[in-house]
Amino acid sequence: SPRTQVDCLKASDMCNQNPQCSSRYRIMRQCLVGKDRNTMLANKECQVALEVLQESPLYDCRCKRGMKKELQCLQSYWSIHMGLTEGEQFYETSPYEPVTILHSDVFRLASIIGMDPATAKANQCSDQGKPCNSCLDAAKACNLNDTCKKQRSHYISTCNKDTAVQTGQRSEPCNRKRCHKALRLFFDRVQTEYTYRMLFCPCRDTACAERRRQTIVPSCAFEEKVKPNCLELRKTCRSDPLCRSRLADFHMNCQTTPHSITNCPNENYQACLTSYVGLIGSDMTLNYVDASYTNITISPWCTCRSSGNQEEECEKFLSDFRENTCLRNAIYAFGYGPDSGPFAKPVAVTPSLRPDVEPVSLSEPSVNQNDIKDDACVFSTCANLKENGPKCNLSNDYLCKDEPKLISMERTTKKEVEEEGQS
Amino acid sequence: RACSLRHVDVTVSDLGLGYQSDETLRFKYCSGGCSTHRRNYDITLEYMKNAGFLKADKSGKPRDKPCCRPTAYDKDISFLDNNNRYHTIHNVSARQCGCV
Amino acid sequence: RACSLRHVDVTVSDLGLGYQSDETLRFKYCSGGCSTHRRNYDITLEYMKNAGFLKADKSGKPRDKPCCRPTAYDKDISFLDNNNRYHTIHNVSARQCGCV
Amino acid sequence: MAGSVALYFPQRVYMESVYVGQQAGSPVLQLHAMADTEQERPRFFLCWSNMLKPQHYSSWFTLDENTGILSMNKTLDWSDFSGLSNTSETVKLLTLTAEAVPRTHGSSGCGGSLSVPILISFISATVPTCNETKLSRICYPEKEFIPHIMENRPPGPFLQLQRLTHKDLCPNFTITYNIDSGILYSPICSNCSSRLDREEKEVYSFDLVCTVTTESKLHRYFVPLVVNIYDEDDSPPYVNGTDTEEIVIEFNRMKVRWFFVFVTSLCGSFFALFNCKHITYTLYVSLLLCFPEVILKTNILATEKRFFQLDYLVNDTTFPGPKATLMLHFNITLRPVSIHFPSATSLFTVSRQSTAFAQIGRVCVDNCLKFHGISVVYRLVPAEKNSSALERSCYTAVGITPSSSDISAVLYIIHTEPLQQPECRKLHFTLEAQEKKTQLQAKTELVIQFNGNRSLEDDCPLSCAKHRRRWPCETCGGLGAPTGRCQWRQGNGKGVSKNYSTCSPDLRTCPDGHCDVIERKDMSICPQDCTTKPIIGGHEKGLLQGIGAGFGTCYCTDKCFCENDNFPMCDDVC
Repeated sequence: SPRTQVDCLKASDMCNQNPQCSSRYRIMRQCLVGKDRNTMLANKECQVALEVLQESPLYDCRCKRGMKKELQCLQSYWSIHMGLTEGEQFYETSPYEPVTILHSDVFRLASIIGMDPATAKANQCSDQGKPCNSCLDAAKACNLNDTCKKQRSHYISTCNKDTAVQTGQRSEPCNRKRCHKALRLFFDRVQTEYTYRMLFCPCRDTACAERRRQTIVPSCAFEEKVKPNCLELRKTCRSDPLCRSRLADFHMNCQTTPHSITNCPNENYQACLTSYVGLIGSDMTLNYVDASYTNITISPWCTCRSSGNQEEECEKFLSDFRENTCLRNAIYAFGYGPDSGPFAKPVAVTPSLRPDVEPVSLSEPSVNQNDIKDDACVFSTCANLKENGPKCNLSNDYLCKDEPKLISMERTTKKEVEEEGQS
Repeated sequence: RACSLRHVDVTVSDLGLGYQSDETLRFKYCSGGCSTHRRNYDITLEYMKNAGFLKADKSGKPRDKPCCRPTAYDKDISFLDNNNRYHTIHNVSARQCGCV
Repeated sequence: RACSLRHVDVTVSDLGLGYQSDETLRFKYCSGGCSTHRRNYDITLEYMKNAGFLKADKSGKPRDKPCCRPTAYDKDISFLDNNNRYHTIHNVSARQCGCV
Repeated sequence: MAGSVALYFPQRVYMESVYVGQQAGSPVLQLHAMADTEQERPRFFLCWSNMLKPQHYSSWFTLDENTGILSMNKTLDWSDFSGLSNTSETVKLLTLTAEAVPRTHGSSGCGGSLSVPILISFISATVPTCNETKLSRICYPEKEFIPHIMENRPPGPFLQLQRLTHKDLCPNFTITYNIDSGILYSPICSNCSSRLDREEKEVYSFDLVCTVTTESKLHRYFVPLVVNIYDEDDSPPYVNGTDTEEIVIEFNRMKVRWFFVFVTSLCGSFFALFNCKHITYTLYVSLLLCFPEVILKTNILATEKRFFQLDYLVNDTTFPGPKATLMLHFNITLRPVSIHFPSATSLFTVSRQSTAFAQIGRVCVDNCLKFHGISVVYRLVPAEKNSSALERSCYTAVGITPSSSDISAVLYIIHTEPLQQPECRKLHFTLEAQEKKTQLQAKTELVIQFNGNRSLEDDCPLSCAKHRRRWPCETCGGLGAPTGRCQWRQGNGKGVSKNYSTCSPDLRTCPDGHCDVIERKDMSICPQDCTTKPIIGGHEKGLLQGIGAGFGTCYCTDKCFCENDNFPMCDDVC
């Protein structure tokens, strides 16, 4: 039967109290000093150490978000997991215990906020004269709560160091590290009832969406003069145990899972939103890329230009943020309520046509080679495309419309082509 | 009512500091009477003012009553203005009041 | 003149506290302007009072200017009255002034 | 990437989902490995991070050594799912690794250099039936992929379109695929028999069309497909246009950088041909273009004059072919800089009303605004040698101070007494300029004429900035006032703005957001530009100090205040 899970700090203590385990653990850490897994595997002693540790609670220990000594727990998790996994994984397993609150709880929270007498008035449009701006109301709710107001003022005054007016030059460039720390404090110390409302408020106009985008003071916490390459950014993130853990958690909890109703693993919006917020204040800080209120696009501050031969991996990594329907649905669900979200139906993902072309917002499913019938044309390089005969010749009677379309057609004598948007 | 901390919820624009922002915040101020906090000093000063013992000068007459004033302020208040620029203002809202 | 410590030499009887003694003492008090000590709080409070945002109540309007007041007092003053009895009175004379 | 790479996987990662009830023997996904030569054939193996004790789900899958098809080795049931770990997840991620070796290779399989991760999502649900599955899912998988092909390699299949797990899901439907040529994308088959060359085209983009014919309908789904062509560094560096560039160094003698776009190929590493004392060069490489860069390393004396040619050898050390080098040439001309005044004499007029620190004007040698790395010192010398004591005292009125950039200087009033002396009418100076390092010198005659007469001093504060209104601002003087009177600036009064109302000694220089060399001499001159104390009221701080923007009227006593214009006439004492 599977082991009972303990946190990695306890697991290290338990291992250190067991002479056999603690010596193996020491050996494995020495093996990993060289960071070359293959040499480690080739060394007998290292392999034996690995085997013993696979039997110990260290093997599948986890950490809890916001636990005491969270960083040490994460450090010991990664010290063991660098040994168990094969080199740099595209998706790493999250060190955090899964968030067990189901999405309905956090969104009941969102709807409760609406009815809470203290902020009830806040949630309805507070100013009848002006267009409804739920992000403005979220700021109001925060300003009326002492903890939230204090922490918000702290991170804004830390991040907003650029006060120059005349020439637009920065007099005192913002201290990004300190800004990130202040942001982490804000999201750690203030109740999600206030922080989520400021981050995921639903918008009906650009002013509201721009206020939402400005929540984390992007000029300091997010943007930089030069956009790093996304794989470089990932490498920087993975060199820091906290960022690495939060990134793994994001991949784990926000990975688009199309066959599910919500597009989220375990239908758990809350876990995805928690992971998103967990990345804010790290090297992989995320933010809305623009003030669009119709179509949310979230991204880290990086680009796939000059990725060389790793262009594809970079695009893949970037699309996990920019075209993530689980995250998008989770944000809509928080804003409009779990079931009434305008995108309750999963919106599948469209790969970017070319690295420099903006992703097509209307989603199209993407190709996986497993879907092909035996006789279907196995797409190949030019040379043998011809060999596959007519099935693979160019279909010249269908024009490639700008809007990718589904064509459905009644089986009638006369075959007309009817074009439908992809659901 | 004795000198105490009061509050009113206003928009940042309503603070009258020139910032244009629809964000709402709680402005706390001190108001109320301080008669119970008078000292011998106040009694003496009032008597001597009325008796004409004190030379008046351009900077006006001395004050012979305690004032209900803030004894501590909220350090900072930050907000996003209507041009989407952040500002932080200091010592705007009272945190504690006293008769001084 | 800015808020500062002033003094005048008077007899105990002239303090107006009801003691009869010809002994003379130096009565120190605070007087002067505090405009350079205004804070954002004062500017805001003044603006909101003028704009009618604040509910007036019986205890009068809140004060939107710093007061020039003692921030420390001479602890005690003792004297022999005209009936040859000793008295000690407290917090009569200012020791330090400030705009609060 | 040198040519040693043999087989390669055309995808970075393979992904698929499996369900409870997935049948033993059913295919999961198809791997492809592209060959290096026409005859080469791959052999595929499933490998585990710890071959001695692989993951306990390793026995669930099998990989056909020849076809590269990954299939189920057992039928999955609920206990398999719950046995993975007791967390409440409904999806478990199984990580496998496949390796490929050329068939001719004798090795037993795992431990090679060519591996690819396979991520299988094991879902705690039974396999969806045909009508539970959307048609688009039968055509294409959820996760998109962007395959890649190495240039100059033989052709071969590299992408399985239909999902093998859905192959037999809807037996009554027929599914076919083809390419929609479309006008946007180039036809893929223009030279099908030859290999692909990345220098010709890096990315191929197509629109795939999947046609599903059901009993009653015919559905077509489009999806875009992007194929990246990977480079093999198979072409040497070459130049578009001239291989020679001219560099002229004149007024700017500081560390300067020049960029030249010379070469268009994937650059290998470059090295310098020869290093000259003043010049060094380095290479800033972007993916496709090379930007050789020449940097002037140290300051060069104003008098230096020289011409020389710098040759620069570009050697693509990773390019295997013969012509891997290219020579570039820089013709570098150093021109001397002369120090001279634009005119023989200069005249400045000064009002006798001027107060101390009033700025008279700025002096500068010719072209001084273009100077970088050249410092000039200025000196005022009274021209009349044998003047009387009284006349000599007149000259104490004017002073000169270097500007912050060290290339010009500012004339200002130091003492106001001479302005009251009728005898002091015209001052004749010789203005000397000297370049600090080379001692190059220049001289000009400078005449300062006093105009008007001086009225009695008024009982005004030292600093104009103290005034809150037009009156008494414009009736008072203050430090730094060339007219002897403060000047009122009326703002537009709209919120916190750069154009706030204020009282200034000289609106030409205060407030201008810059605390200049004269204003720094006394905080009372222009606190609006120079204050470092907290500012009360609606404001924004200046670039380094001072008031950047203010609300209503900004005035300064020992602190600066910015308030709307109807502030109290007086404070508590009234």
